[in-house]
Amino acid sequence: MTETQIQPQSINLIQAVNLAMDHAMAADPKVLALGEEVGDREEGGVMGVTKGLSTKYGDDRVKSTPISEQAIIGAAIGAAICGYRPVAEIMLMNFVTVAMDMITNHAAKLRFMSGGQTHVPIVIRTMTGSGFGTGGQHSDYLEAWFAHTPGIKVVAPSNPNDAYGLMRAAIEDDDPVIFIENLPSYWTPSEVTFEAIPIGKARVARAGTDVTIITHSLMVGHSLVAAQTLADAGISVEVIDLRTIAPWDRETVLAAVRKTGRALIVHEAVREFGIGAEIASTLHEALWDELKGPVKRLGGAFCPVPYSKPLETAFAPSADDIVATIKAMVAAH
Amino acid sequence: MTETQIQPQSINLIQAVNLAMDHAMAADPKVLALGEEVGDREEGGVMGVTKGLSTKYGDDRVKSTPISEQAIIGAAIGAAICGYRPVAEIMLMNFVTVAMDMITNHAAKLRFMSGGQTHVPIVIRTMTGSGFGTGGQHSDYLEAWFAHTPGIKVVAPSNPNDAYGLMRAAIEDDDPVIFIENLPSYWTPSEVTFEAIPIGKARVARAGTDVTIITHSLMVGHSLVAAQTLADAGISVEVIDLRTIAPWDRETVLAAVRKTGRALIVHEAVREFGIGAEIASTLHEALWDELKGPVKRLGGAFCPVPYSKPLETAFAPSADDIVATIKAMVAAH
Amino acid sequence: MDNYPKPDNATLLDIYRKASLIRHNDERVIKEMMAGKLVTPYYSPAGQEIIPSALSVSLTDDDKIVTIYRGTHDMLAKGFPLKPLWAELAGRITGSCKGKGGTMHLTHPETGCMVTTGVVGSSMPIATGIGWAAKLDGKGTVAVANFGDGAANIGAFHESLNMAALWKLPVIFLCQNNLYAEHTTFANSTLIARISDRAASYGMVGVTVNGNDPDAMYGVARLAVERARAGEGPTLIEAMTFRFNGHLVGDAGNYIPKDEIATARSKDPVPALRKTVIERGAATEAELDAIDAAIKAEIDEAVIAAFSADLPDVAELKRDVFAHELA
Amino acid sequence: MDNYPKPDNATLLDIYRKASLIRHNDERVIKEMMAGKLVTPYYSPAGQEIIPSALSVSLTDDDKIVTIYRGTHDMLAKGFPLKPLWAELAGRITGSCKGKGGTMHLTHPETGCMVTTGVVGSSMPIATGIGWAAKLDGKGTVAVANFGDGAANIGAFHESLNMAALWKLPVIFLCQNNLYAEHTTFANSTLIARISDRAASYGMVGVTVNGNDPDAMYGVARLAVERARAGEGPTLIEAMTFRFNGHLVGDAGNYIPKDEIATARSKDPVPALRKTVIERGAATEAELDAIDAAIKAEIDEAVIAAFSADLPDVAELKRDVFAHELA
Ligand SMILES: Cc1ncc(C[n+]2csc(CCOP(=O)(O)OP(=O)(O)O)c2C)c(N)n1
Ligand SMILES: Cc1ncc(C[n+]2csc(CCOP(=O)(O)OP(=O)(O)O)c2C)c(N)n1
Ligand SMILES: [Mg+2]
Ligand SMILES: [Mg+2]
Repeated sequence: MTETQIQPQSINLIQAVNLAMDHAMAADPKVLALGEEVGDREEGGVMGVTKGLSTKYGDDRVKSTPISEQAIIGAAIGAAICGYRPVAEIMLMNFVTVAMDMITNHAAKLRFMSGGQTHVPIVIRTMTGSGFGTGGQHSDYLEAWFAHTPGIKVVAPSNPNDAYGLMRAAIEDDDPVIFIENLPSYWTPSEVTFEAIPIGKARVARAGTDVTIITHSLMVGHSLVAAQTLADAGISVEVIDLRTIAPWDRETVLAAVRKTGRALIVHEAVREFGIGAEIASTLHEALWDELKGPVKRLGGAFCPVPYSKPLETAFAPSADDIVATIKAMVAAH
Repeated sequence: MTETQIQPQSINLIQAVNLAMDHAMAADPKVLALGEEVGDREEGGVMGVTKGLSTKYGDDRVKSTPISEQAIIGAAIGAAICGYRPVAEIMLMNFVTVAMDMITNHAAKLRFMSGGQTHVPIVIRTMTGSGFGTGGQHSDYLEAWFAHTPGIKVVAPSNPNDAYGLMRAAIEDDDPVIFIENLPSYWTPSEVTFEAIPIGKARVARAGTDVTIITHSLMVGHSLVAAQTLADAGISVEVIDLRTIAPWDRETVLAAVRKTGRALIVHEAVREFGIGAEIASTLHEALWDELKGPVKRLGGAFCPVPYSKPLETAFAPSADDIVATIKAMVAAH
Repeated sequence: MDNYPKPDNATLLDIYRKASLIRHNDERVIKEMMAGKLVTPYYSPAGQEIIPSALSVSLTDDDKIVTIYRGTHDMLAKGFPLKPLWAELAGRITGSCKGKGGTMHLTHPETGCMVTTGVVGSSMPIATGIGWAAKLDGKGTVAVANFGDGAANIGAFHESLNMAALWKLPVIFLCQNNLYAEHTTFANSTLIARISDRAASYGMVGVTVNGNDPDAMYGVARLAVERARAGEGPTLIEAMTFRFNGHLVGDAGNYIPKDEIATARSKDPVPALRKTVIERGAATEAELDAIDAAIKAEIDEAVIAAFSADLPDVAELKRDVFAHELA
Repeated sequence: MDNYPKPDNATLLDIYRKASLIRHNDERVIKEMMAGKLVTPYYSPAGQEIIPSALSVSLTDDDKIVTIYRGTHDMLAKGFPLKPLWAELAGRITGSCKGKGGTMHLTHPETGCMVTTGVVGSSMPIATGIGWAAKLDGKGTVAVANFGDGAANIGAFHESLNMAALWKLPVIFLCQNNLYAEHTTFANSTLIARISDRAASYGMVGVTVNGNDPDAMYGVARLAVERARAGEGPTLIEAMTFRFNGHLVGDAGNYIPKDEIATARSKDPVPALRKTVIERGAATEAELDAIDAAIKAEIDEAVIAAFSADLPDVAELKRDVFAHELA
């Protein structure tokens, strides 16, 4: 599935997802796209992620929809069990709440409940992110809900290369995949090699020996900044970009933490009952004798995402928070 | 709010919830009830939990609804911000998926997003449980989703007394409360004292010194059976019934685990990314130097709830699983 | 109903065959449950046999249906074979879903039984997607969404009908209006008299028909199928019928007025159809007896096979969660 | 529209006052944004001023509304005071929501502005509940659910209208059909010509009205309010209008045909209303100038107060999550 003839290019995440869908649609006529405004008549998506696809592949394969999230996911599921591979867009992650029945009772379960007779190879693209004053109903991070739902995979790229590679893999995957795009990450270009990236494999974003940060999406960038600051202070930090949240890459994460003996999990989602809890618990169970101290977690504040700038900024972990937490960890144990 | 004149009685959980609603409606005209079939014209609920209420308090306060879960929760929210205290029924927990927008984007957030000007004192009663061959779409345990949602409280009674007391407290509570009833627990009578039980306070269901089990709902019974078996084998087990899952009672749980140095969390929900992960992580962080070994978790198998009896039985932790896990814990550390 | 096509005698006999199979099967399920041999949440379709029977004679294996917990009539009419069906009810590894799905999730893609759902309203969005696939396939196949009167008040109904109409999809939205949703009467959940009138909200064709009348039901269904195959878009059919039993086995249905049940049962559509078949000379009484006997024998065989098959191994919990078993 | 009540001159002037306030406020928000002083997702209601103005003259503070992200017109018409509104837009602790809610969640219960939502369709179920409360209160108050044409295709619309009709609740479902839902035209999401026809699906009264015509809008709204107050149940009003700007500030609206915008702007309802007010002798040009000047001054004061107020302290993250701050 890799387009070997394509030269690496520096593009942003919007372009990377666009090209991944484009290449997948060119390679396989069963790949479809649907969602509010995804067609070119509506400018190819509010963020332009699907721009050009309906013109290239036709209005039957790329369908703009009414504002009907249940029907959007339902239509994707129905087409999928008939052999198609729809990429459905739910404009913002908060709006998956309207379609949770379709996603968790149907997409996630049809393979199991049918004893493997049907399966649902859909990708649900959705976007979230704070920093734009959109307030409590537009910036939630709900990956933990889906990770707790057997039958669904969850991926969250932190950069354009991963976005391309994970989208190609997600479309090829025979199971439903939630593909989480991060709004503030959309416009930063970097090199994309146009290769599929396997679902379920994490990436070592920076090697280090004293502390391991396990993170994903926007927080990878913050963690790398923090790691640099800490390096200057003599603390060597390894940063693992999960890429896939469910099923998460235990092997890579355990190996990394075994090496450093200290782990910090960082995510934007509310810390309480977030995905960090599962990873931390697993690490404690698996590496009880090897950990130098307890695994720590940083996450969003326990409140809806607030509007006012200082509150919104304080909501999610910052590079400074990461630095301070790691310094305390190293000092304590 | 306690009806001091009422003598303790042995009743089942259905009757306990019914009486709690009855007493609350008698005490406060602002208390309402709504949901599919809750009125007496429809036999007072499929399980009879609301039987008699519409006859006693009228069809305006106790409203049977069409099958429209979004409108049910929306109606509850709207009435609540106008000063009423509706108890809304979502027949089965899997069907909350249809109303997740109303619950998590609105009920949970209105207080915060309005800066405290409005608030949503609703109770969402729902039921789940396996053992009846209802399969993948009727037996999910989704408490972790709500626990991860700031602004919502989650309670799950394990017995009729707690059901009465927690329901009275939930109705009096000024915030939205998800009240989870467990189907196989419905018909077992035990003594009810008719007193409110504060939300956020756990109960020591059995005292012990070697290992602490933290659990809730149906699994309390299994844990007590296991504790008895283990006592016969010379292992003294303390069982904590959380009663409230969010916000959970750290104080009681930490004190209990501090005492034994070993903890096992048991729930029916899928183990991965379940509420046990949060509790385990917190225990590791808070009691790092006091734990004798890693906190362990038992939960449902990582699949939809299956139909066939042997699979359905194997899905959730059994008393035997608990016994075996605790024996291994004690042997290891 | 004069403009609608009528079933010829061979078709009428086909409809009878399906309806009789459904009725006998239903009786057998309840019998096995009463005998304590089968324990399952079972939603009897008794009284509603004609609807899917009169529809399915216009469908092929390539046409696809989505049905609900109360769906064995829809499945059997569509061709779902008895053996994997019974083995699934009995929770056996030989069941169509290996015992993992059960009564409420019976699935058999070979005969177009794509999804059985336990969530009210969810058949409609999924069938919309099947209709989209059918349109893309371009082979003139059709998707059917079965649902009840109660389901017509849930949001997914609205979204699906609007989208299917807008996209001109080959979908038949088949509302089996049995006048009850669990304990709730149609009139107590819906102010209007005919659900089919809601089709107007979407620019869709809508029609109410006596679902227990094989001629009328056949005609309305046939036209809807033909329109769908011809690319003329979806139809909302409201098939009026009656649920003979409680909501599920165990529900005595005390909330249903006794005379309402008596009246409905006195018009039992299956014996009525039998009478029509004979009157029209489509078959003799003896021929029908032979058909029924064969049906009973086939059910018998399926039941015996089901109960003698193996239960699934606990290792099945790990299979079919994803395409590849997780480590 | 002959059977509908018409606004007297005093009422017409009230409508003007509201519409002018909305327009001036909108212009000021955009001005502050262009100047870089205000950074917020802002959904301009320009072009839709008459609708809530002509409705709100029939409402009191005890009547309640739920509105959407595009809702400053609904709020200002309802009486939401400028100072807490601007302070909220500016994210200040003096804002109506202490800066926690922002543009999309402006709330002011004293004037009946109960909820502003950012989720399409969600205003309807909540307003249904407010209507239930109003009915229980028995004081003849009314609930209004504002929403757009795009929202008429989401499931919550269906469930809410059915329930409100069934329960005969005093709710006005006010669909402001501005012909666009983000980049999607009404015709590309809905086959039927009039959303108000969907009222028939619920046994509800439905009416389409030119929302930019103050007489027609006043009449239709007034009747709906009176029916609601009298216990005669809900009404679906589809108020036809046009969105003068892109979906939000920053969206150039290139997908809207140029002549469509030009035509709409040439019929700008606010200056048209001004002309009518003068023609009917409800006020002189000079009087209107004075009203406008006062409005501008009031806005000015609110803006200055907003920007000079304090931002919330980070400790606010812990407050208002629950009634009592968690330990
Ligand atoms: C979303 C949802 N809400 C509630 C239920 C519980 N429930 C199961 S069947 C049923 C009644 C459905 O009635 P109808 O649609 O008329 O179908 P029928 O059972 O009569 O065939 C209800 C409320 C459900 N399964 N799903
Ligand atoms: C459930 C949901 N889906 C999608 C969106 C994204 N969205 C925000 S506004 C909008 C268009 C709404 O159009 P309409 O209802 O006509 O209201 P208008 O903006 O024209 O006032 C969309 C799709 C949303 N906020 N909520
Ligand atoms: Mg029914
Ligand atoms: Mg619009």
